[in-house]
Amino acid sequence: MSELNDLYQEIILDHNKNPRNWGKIDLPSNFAEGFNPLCGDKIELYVNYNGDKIQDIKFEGNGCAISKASASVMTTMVKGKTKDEITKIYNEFHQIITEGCNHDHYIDENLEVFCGVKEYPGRVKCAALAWHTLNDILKRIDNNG
Amino acid sequence: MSELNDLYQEIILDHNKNPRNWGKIDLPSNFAEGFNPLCGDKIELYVNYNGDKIQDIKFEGNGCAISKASASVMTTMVKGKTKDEITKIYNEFHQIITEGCNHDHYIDENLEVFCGVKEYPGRVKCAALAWHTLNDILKRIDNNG
Amino acid sequence: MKNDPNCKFDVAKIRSDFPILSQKMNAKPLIYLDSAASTMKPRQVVESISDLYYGYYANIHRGVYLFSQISTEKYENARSVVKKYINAKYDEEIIFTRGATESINLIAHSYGRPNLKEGDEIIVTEMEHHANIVPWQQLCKETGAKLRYIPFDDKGELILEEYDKMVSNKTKIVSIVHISNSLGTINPVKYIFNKAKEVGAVTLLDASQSIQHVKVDVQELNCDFLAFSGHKIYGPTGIGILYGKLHLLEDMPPYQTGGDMIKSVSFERTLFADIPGRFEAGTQNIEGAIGLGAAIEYVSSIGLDEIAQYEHSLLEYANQKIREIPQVTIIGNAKQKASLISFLLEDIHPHDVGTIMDKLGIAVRTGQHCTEPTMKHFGITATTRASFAFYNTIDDINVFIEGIKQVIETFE
Amino acid sequence: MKNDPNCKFDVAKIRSDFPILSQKMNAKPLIYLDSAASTMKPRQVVESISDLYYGYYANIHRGVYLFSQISTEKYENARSVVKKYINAKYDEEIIFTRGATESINLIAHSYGRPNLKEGDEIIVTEMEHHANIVPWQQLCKETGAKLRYIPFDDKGELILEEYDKMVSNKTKIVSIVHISNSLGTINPVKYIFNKAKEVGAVTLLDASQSIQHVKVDVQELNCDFLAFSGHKIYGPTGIGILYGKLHLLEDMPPYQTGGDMIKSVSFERTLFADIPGRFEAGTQNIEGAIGLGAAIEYVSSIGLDEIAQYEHSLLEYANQKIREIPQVTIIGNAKQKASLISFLLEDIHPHDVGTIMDKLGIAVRTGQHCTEPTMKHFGITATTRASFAFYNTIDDINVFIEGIKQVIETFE
Ligand SMILES: Cc1ncc(COP(=O)(O)O)c(C=O)c1O
Ligand SMILES: Cc1ncc(COP(=O)(O)O)c(C=O)c1O
Repeated sequence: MSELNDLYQEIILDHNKNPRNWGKIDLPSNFAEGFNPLCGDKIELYVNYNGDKIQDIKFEGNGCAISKASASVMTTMVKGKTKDEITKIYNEFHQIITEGCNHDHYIDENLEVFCGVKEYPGRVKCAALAWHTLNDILKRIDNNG
Repeated sequence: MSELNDLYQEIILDHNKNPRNWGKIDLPSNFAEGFNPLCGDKIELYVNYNGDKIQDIKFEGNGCAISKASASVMTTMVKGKTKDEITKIYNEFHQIITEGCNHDHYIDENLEVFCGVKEYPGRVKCAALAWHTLNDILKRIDNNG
Repeated sequence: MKNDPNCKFDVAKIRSDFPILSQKMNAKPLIYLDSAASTMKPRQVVESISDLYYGYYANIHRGVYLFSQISTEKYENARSVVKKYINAKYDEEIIFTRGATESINLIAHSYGRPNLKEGDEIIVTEMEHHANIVPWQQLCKETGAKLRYIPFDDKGELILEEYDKMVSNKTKIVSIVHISNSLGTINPVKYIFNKAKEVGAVTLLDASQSIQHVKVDVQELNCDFLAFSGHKIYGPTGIGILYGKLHLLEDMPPYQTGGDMIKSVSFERTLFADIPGRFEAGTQNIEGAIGLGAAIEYVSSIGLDEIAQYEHSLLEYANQKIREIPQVTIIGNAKQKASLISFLLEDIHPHDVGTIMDKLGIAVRTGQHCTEPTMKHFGITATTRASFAFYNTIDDINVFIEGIKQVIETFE
Repeated sequence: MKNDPNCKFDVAKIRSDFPILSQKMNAKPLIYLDSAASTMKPRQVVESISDLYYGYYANIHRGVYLFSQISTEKYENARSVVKKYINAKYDEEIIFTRGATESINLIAHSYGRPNLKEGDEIIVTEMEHHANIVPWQQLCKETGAKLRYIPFDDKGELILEEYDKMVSNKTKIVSIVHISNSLGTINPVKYIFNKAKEVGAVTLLDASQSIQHVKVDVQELNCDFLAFSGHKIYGPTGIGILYGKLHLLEDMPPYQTGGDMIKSVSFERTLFADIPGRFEAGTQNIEGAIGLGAAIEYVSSIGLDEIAQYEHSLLEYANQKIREIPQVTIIGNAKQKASLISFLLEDIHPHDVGTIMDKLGIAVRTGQHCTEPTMKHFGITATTRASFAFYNTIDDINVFIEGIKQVIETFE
């Protein structure tokens, strides 16, 4: 099964089985739902934003290993970060899943597991779902502040 | 142009140029209109039926040489005939235009010019228009008597 | 013929008619188990299209020249082929549409809108494809009629007692799927339609998943209307069939309007043509109709009984093998079932199953299969579905079973 | 290249892409002069279909496996090809339909029904194809809006002063044919649409007869909507295009409903998908879209300017030759004219002309060309129409002219 290792790596399987930051936040400062009608993936994203940073973030949802692992990895990476820092990470992530990894450039090791997604056009949207949902929240924060 | 002689014979061209029984009957006993939406051919058929025979018949219309000649030939053949006699002619005509001519059988010489129609599926309806219109009239006569 | 459990059916010969089955996918021999979504096309169908375009093509119906007449004849001949295949009474009862979806939309528009009113009821089942739900929901919105659903049990069989209670003189349309595309259930159409006829309702059969597998006789089944798509019966995409009883079609207003479906047009008014022309506005899908005719002739040349028997043997073999895998839960266990298996693999998401299968060269469908309400019944959002056609082999199933095992291994 | 009056255009090479042009009809070399009814298909288009079915076919949009993804990509790529060809802004503005007729029906249904009311006016021309009349008549019946016709003069040119008087703030839709299929007139779209925009009307261009001959730029022409059929631009039958401006399409309700155009379905309600999916219900005509994409790429590879110039030279030659025959009356003598000639031969009925031509291997169209009101303007019921495409030659025209002479001889 070596061909599959590029996508279904231990780390993805681990995040899928034991998603980090899984659950709800009571009274979150921000909440958004993401839905991918093509494959039925769903995510509920809970955020506590203190006007500067994401203090806490949790998610629940229903989806494939890729979308779940992506959400799990995302929460671990954005917790405690400012909007600008998050945007930078998102841009890197977006480039990786759409264009793949160019190993001349430095790649955040947390994101390396998504280098294989590009080879699966049907799964790009799964990987992006959590991030798009977070973007919705960040946009709303922008508009209100 | 020998290939075309089978359809565009002198006699058809003559009937087309000089249609017999062309015109209207004032106060006809019966009248019907025929229309072929596919090619736009139209015929108005005027009949005086005396309870036994078609005493007089005239037509006007707009159509191709085949439909005009067929109407013209028809009027010359049915004038003075009873319904039964007409039905017999119609059956022969119908067989000729759909199945062609079998020269083992006797064919009414007036109908011989239509032996080639079968080879032109697009023109069968043109040849049949006048006859179908006459049939409409005969059916109505039936129903009323 | 080692592939054939009955040693009768020449699957190797059939496969040679389908060049695509010798292709590789992801560098593995293609194992195509998605025929319920769309079937592959035999050479005979593809060649009917190239013969048309290289040999005698012209626009149909109004040309006086030979090519137009030949094209018209071939197009109309396809109508006769369909008529014979479903045992309709008249050629005019066969309308060419874009597919099953359009056929049902056409009926909802041209039969439903003029004939339904507030208080009337339409009955479908809980296992319909969206194509047999949404057009009726729209119609109900417009007319005030009510849409009711025959429920099914956990095996995926319709609960007929509920239907018996539901059907009444309010029932105006009963529209059901013959074979469920997500469960495989073969529904008792005859029973359901006979009941419908007792209360004078009009019946519609969604034959999208049955027309390619079992004999569908519209007269015997008491169908007033029937819908299916060409692309699921080995024919081209973009073509489908609406069958309707003559007296019903004759009274229905047109659906789309334009050229070729009118008797005359003036600035003031328009006279519409007789059937079937009235429902075939504009230039038709000539290649689609001819390709569908070729597809049905191909299926007929193999024989529906032989097909049904062979496909059933594939299903039995697959069932037996897949049940040996403890992690598998089969969704849809009706006694009368067509040759497809929908299943879950514990908590492994179907899309992951599909992706891993894909890398192994195996094409299966994953998702809700356009039957969201059916999924909801089981409290799930998706299944993996393997569907078998007469060009599949026992070897295909063996590879598929190995694939499932590899998926499980990957996630262990 | 003796066939080419400009000695630039390699018509022999082009003809070699169209195997059907080497066929015989009634034992005579085929002279195909009916491209305005439907065009022949180049090898590139037919092969794009066999490549699909032999190489990578699968149902699109919801498959996780490779073949489904490739099919989806090719289908969506065809959308981009169309977008680029008509210079639309976004891929989502391109909707695949069954043909021009369906495109216009869709607009009448999904834009017209919700937006028009009694007292509103729709303007078309007196030279429309039935496809751009009957759907509006139906819409007017339903909404109480009024349909108005821009008249034309005896040369077949629109009388713009009448249009200027007609257009007002009651005008809600202006839908006109770019090039008349029975007269050949090229209409001054820009002028007409600019006026329409001044009163805030929505504009629709029927590009069925222009898209294959001249550059059609939806932004430059101020088109809100545009419709054409694949089979007239060297593509397959059963596929067509509706272009609509993004903000208009986004606000429009769906036309047909079913699978693949919804976000979610429950027993109670349905959420519809975004554009373009909202307007593409059910399994799409995958081969049609891919074939149309291949056709447009073929046309683009020759170059629209080159095509327009060459076809114009054919028209000029044919015009010159046919005018030498005293029995000929040309119907449609606009200054701006596309490469077709509608004509009468004294009192010889067009169907007789067509039948005799047929026996000579010449395919011309006879009848009212789905433009009954246009025919009425001239007090006639039919014409004979010869239409020229870039695969026609000067020799074709010579044979055609000889054909006319033989018809006249036959009737002398
Ligand atoms: C000007 C014009 N509009 C509309 C149409 C209708 O196209 P279709 O029949 O392909 O839908 C045609 C073709 O006949 C046409 O020439
Ligand atoms: C049971 C059933 N009904 C209707 C349809 C709709 O068919 P199409 O998408 O070809 O219009 C399908 C196919 O997906 C189906 O399986």
